[in-house]
Amino acid sequence: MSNDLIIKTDGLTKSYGPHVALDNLSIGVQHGATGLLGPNGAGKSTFFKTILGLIQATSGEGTVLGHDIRTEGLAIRSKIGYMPEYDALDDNMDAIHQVRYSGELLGMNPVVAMSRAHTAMEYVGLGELRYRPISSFSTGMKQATKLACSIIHDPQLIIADEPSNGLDAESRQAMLTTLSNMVHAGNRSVLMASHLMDDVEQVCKNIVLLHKGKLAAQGRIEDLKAIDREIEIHVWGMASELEAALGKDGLEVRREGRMMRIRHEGERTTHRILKCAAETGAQIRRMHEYEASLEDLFIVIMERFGYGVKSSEDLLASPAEARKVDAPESMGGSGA
Amino acid sequence: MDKKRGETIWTSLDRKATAIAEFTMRQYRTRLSTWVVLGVGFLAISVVLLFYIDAMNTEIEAIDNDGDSLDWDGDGYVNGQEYKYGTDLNDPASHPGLFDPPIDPEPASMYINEDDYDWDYSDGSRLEVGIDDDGDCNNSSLPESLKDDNNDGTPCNIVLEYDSLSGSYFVYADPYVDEDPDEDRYGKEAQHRAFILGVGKLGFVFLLSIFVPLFLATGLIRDEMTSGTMQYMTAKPIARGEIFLYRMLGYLAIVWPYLLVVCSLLAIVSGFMGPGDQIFRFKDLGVWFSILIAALLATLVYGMLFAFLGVLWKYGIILALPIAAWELGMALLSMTVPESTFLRMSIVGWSMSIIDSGAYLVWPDMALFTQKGAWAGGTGDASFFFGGGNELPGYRALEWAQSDLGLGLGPYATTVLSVVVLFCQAVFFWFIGQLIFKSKEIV
Amino acid sequence: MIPDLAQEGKAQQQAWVPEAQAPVVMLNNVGKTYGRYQALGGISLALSGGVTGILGLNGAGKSTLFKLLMGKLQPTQGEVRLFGTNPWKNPAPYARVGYVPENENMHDWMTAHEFVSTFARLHGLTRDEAKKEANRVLEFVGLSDVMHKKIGRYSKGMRQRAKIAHALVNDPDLIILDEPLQGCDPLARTTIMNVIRELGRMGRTVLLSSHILSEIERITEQIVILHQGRLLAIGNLHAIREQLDNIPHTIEIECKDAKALAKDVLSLDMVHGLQFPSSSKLKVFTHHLGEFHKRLPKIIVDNEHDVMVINNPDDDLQSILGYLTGGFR
Amino acid sequence: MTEESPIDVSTPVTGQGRMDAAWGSETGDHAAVAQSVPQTGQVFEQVYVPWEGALNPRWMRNWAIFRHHVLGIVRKGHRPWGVPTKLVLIFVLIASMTDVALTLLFAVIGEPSLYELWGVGRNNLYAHILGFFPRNMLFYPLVAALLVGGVISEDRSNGTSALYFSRPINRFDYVGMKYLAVATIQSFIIIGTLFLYYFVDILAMGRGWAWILDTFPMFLTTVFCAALLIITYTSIGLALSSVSRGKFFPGIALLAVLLGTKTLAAIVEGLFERSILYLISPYDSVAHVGQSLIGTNVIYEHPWIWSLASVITINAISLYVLSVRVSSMEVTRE
Repeated sequence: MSNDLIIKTDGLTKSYGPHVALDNLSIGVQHGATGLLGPNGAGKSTFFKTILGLIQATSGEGTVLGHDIRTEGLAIRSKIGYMPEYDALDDNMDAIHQVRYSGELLGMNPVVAMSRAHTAMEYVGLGELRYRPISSFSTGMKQATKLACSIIHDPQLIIADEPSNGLDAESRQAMLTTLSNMVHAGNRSVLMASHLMDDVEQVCKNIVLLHKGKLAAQGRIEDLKAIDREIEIHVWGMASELEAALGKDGLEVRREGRMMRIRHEGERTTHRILKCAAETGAQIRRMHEYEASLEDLFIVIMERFGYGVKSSEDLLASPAEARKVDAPESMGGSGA
Repeated sequence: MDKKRGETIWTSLDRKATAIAEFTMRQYRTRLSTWVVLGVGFLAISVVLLFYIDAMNTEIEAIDNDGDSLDWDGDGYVNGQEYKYGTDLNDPASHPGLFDPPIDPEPASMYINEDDYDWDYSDGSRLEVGIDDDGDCNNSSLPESLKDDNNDGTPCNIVLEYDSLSGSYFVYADPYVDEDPDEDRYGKEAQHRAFILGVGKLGFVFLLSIFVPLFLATGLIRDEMTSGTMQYMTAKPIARGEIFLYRMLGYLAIVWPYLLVVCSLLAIVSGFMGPGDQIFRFKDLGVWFSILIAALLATLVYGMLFAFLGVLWKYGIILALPIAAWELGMALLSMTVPESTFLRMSIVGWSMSIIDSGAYLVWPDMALFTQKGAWAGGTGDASFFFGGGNELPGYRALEWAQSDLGLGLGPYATTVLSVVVLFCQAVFFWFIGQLIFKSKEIV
Repeated sequence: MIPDLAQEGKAQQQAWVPEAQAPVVMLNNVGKTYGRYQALGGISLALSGGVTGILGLNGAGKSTLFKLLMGKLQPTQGEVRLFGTNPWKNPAPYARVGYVPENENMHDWMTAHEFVSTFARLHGLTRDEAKKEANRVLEFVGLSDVMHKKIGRYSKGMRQRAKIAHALVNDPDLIILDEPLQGCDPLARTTIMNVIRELGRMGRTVLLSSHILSEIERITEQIVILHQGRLLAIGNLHAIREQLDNIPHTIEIECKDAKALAKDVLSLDMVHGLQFPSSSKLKVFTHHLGEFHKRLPKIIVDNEHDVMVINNPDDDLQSILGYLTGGFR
Repeated sequence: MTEESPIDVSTPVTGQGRMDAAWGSETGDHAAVAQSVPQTGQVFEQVYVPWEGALNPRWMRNWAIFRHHVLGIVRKGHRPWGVPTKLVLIFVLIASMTDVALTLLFAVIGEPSLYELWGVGRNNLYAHILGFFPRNMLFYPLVAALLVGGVISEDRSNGTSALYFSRPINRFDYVGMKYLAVATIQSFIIIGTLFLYYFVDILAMGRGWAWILDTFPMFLTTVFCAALLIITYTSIGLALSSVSRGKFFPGIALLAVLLGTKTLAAIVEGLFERSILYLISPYDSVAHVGQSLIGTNVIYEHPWIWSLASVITINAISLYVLSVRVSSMEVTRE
């Protein structure tokens, strides 16, 4: 199986003085799409830089596409496409030229680079916009241009850092479809980091979860998901009454606004819910079995590392009225 | 808006002002570039100071301006002694040693710098000064008519006439009077004054006052706008003009103390190192004070100007470069032709006239003093002994650094006018700057 | 607030709407063009109270709208009123506004506490008051344990919360949040959402923009939909949907025996169409969604149908946006 | 299933915990979202086109960087130099051809005495490259400042450094090519016009071989001095560009270094009549070397070897700073 691993690290450690950015990471990334998760500052970017051979690991070793990350950085970087998280484009250039230049930097002839740039722009869906300056692009177009830059030489592996960050639903979908296409149609590999769990779920089969430089979890998404069952309902009108009725019926209810989740307790649960709804006259706009998402998984794992989710109740520890008193009236406070 | 707890509009203004000023100061403090710029500026001024200290500690070689320490005939008696006793300078067989009783030869050093200036300052238009210290006029064998070369009725003296048109003195001297001045005494004093004026004008008012604001003030508004952090401040109930002004206050709160420290350091060091009998030259503090005032105002005006340029255009800094070049030209012009009209269209011109006024008040003898250096015991402008401009050491530096009051007004009036004009310039730039800033769209 | 203006007679003089009645935010035919590009074209709306989500794709004009409200931009046409005052070149109304810009750049060299208290002082607070206020709002957004660390070391979520804190420091009546959830990890997102919901509950007017539909849906149902600089819809999410009566609502029901359920459902007169995508799936089309949903549970319970899933696929923001914008693409 | 998953080694994820976790999170109606995607009419056609071409070796990549920067001055599609930069370049190019124009003019008029004033000679060759006013006070430092200003720092602020470093380009090539490109653009202006001046003189006056043999060594020396000047300005400028983030700081700092040290040395010379401080002024050091090599009137008192040593030291320090900064440059947006 080890032949299938496109990225393999063994005890990879990187420290900046006393601060340990990567702590003894042993990761194997298989061919196909993999999501790299972790809260901000978990060491995702450091990991990327290390496997790109841009920074030297303090200890440990690794290979990317069969090349040693310590010595063969140039070879690795010829074969992968890296799409950084932040803006990495010259605002004053036309998109097509930026992409072409990024191909030239890989060692393509200007002519070849130009034709590949057209192909890549077409592929990411910017065909008609390619002659426009990047400064006139929206975030989505910029992200697409960055992707085009990184796939111009049709790399074996695409490393995408937050590819859907800041995109609206439509462009996000486009970005994710493009990435999945790379995997399915092109048989390439994708390693993507993202905060939006939906995205990772949509594109990736496997995930690697980092936390504070340590490996928190890795494996197939399906394997990692827990199988607690809940029923989610969206209620419209009479929500409080319904909540009370459900509680009386002995069902465990969590409510957030007009959304409720009810613990699945046997076959008749949906029936009991609908019965309560019929009694109270609440409209159940939606009802379905709730499938745990990657986001839940993320939160579960994070909670085990001691990150609490601050709830409204915590925020309300002191009543709102008490807080308002010391704000002067002139500034819009309620006044004393 | 704020009418609570008996607050006036001033107290709330004051709070905003200190808040933004403190904010700006903290921003400067956390930036490495601030310290680099200020450090380099300090270093540059210190280099000049080191040269000054070196010059003050080096004895200026005494020159025998009248040549009487030589022994032409090699009889062991220098010319001056032979001249005094009336023996033949060129005859080795004629010297005071043959007198009865024989006179011992005097060392040559007695005849170097033996007839120094003893002119004092007086603001009369015509003075009679000069004592023939070594007696080579009074005791010489010259006829009385030649001893009174300047025809004032008194032999062996010097008549100075003040020419109000050129602002300088004419020297009418009898022969052999004050003809061998003390180079070291004159040179030290001249170099000291030249140093204060030169470093004040070019060091403080030009170098520091242009480059420090260029680095520190240009970005005050522009950097915040390009990075987008101006969004936070402009979303608060404070007028944009106030933001502009208070940011400037923060800038001044960094730059002004810095100038004060550097200026005081130089004033103290040069006060102790300077020539003269007293331990500390208290009088010079007046000049330093005027230098400080000029530098403070110059940094204010330049700061406003560059901040305004930064608001005006993203590439406003490029406009600052021709302005800086113009100011350099004006700085040099004001040191040579202080009455030029062009200077009125500059910032350095006005700042330097403050320094000149200060120097005029502290050293009222400046015109006479430079004339001393130029005359150099008669060897300077008149070819008396050796012929050809041998000004005293330090004279050229002083002449370069010093200039007259160009406005045709008295020193106090010049100072007041310059301060007012500089203030008006600052207010003008602030006003235009805030007008533009106000109508700027912050994207 | 109101007496101040009244006793100075300003309200009458300048023909202001008395503040009590003036909507917090009022736009009258407001347009903004950058060169040839039109960011906003003739928008009129009035908002006060509660959380309102401003929704639209990237480039729909959400940020432009906020910047017009904050007097950062000058409208090319129409008038903007914030508490009845024009905000362009007039900082007075900002005393009651908190603004969280989209911009990610912050004063990285300050601590969050310094950041918040400095900007509190711009509201005219004294140093001590400002410090106290900063403590309060930072506590409120949940940053009190890290507030003395430099902002440069914060993660995106913490930065967003610091920005929200700075906007809350004057206890504003109107809070404008431009993409407050962008780039945050799930933990931070949840916290920020709670903060926003809480602000709405405290009776503040909150304007919030996002392009992630589910996020807005979780915070508020009061929405404004912008598309390519035009106002597409305003009001309650469901009300908007119900207004779109020409498009029938679809309800998907999954149950053991779809045909049997269909029979019972057909007895409801508001149903005007049925579809069977598969043997266990039923699609119901109706023009009267509320009425249908009110009666549906009873039918199911009474007839002992075994229903697993009820889905209302076009009741969420995304589909509404799809319906509304469909004509313009 | 939970027992086997790697996340759950020590504490089992209880239903309660799951519920809490799921609770504060997203609606979970992503299933609904996924279903509605086709309904919005999202059609996304993509044709994956593989590419199996070979990549060229290192020198080709380096050539791409060089080309990108140099061609950007004249053509669109390469590095976008700012409009003010281009305007200043054109202005300086024209301004530094004044001597060419005057040579032509007087050759046409045929007035020998005027011609002597402007034709090729030691002093004029020196003045073309190293004259202080206006060339080295206003023109050449300004050109260097504008070129050098953003060349590295903009990569840091735009984040485009990632474009280079995530590709098979090492730091040395990156900075070396930028250096060469910036120096080349300056050479077009400074040395290019010098060549033009020399050849216009030959053509306009119909110079013979004897004259050319006579003046050619002098001319070559001038070219060498010009190269020294360009290298010095570029080294200092790039070092400053590598330490800063902004585009303007390096430019102003370069001008401050060049003109500030000159002013400082001038103050010391004016006050104390010592020229030694000119050693810290890059311009004056190069000028001193130039005066000695070209053979014009030397206006400095100290030996010219000191100035040469100073030029070498200044360059060495700058290049050291540059290499240290570039090798520690973060691949991120700053």
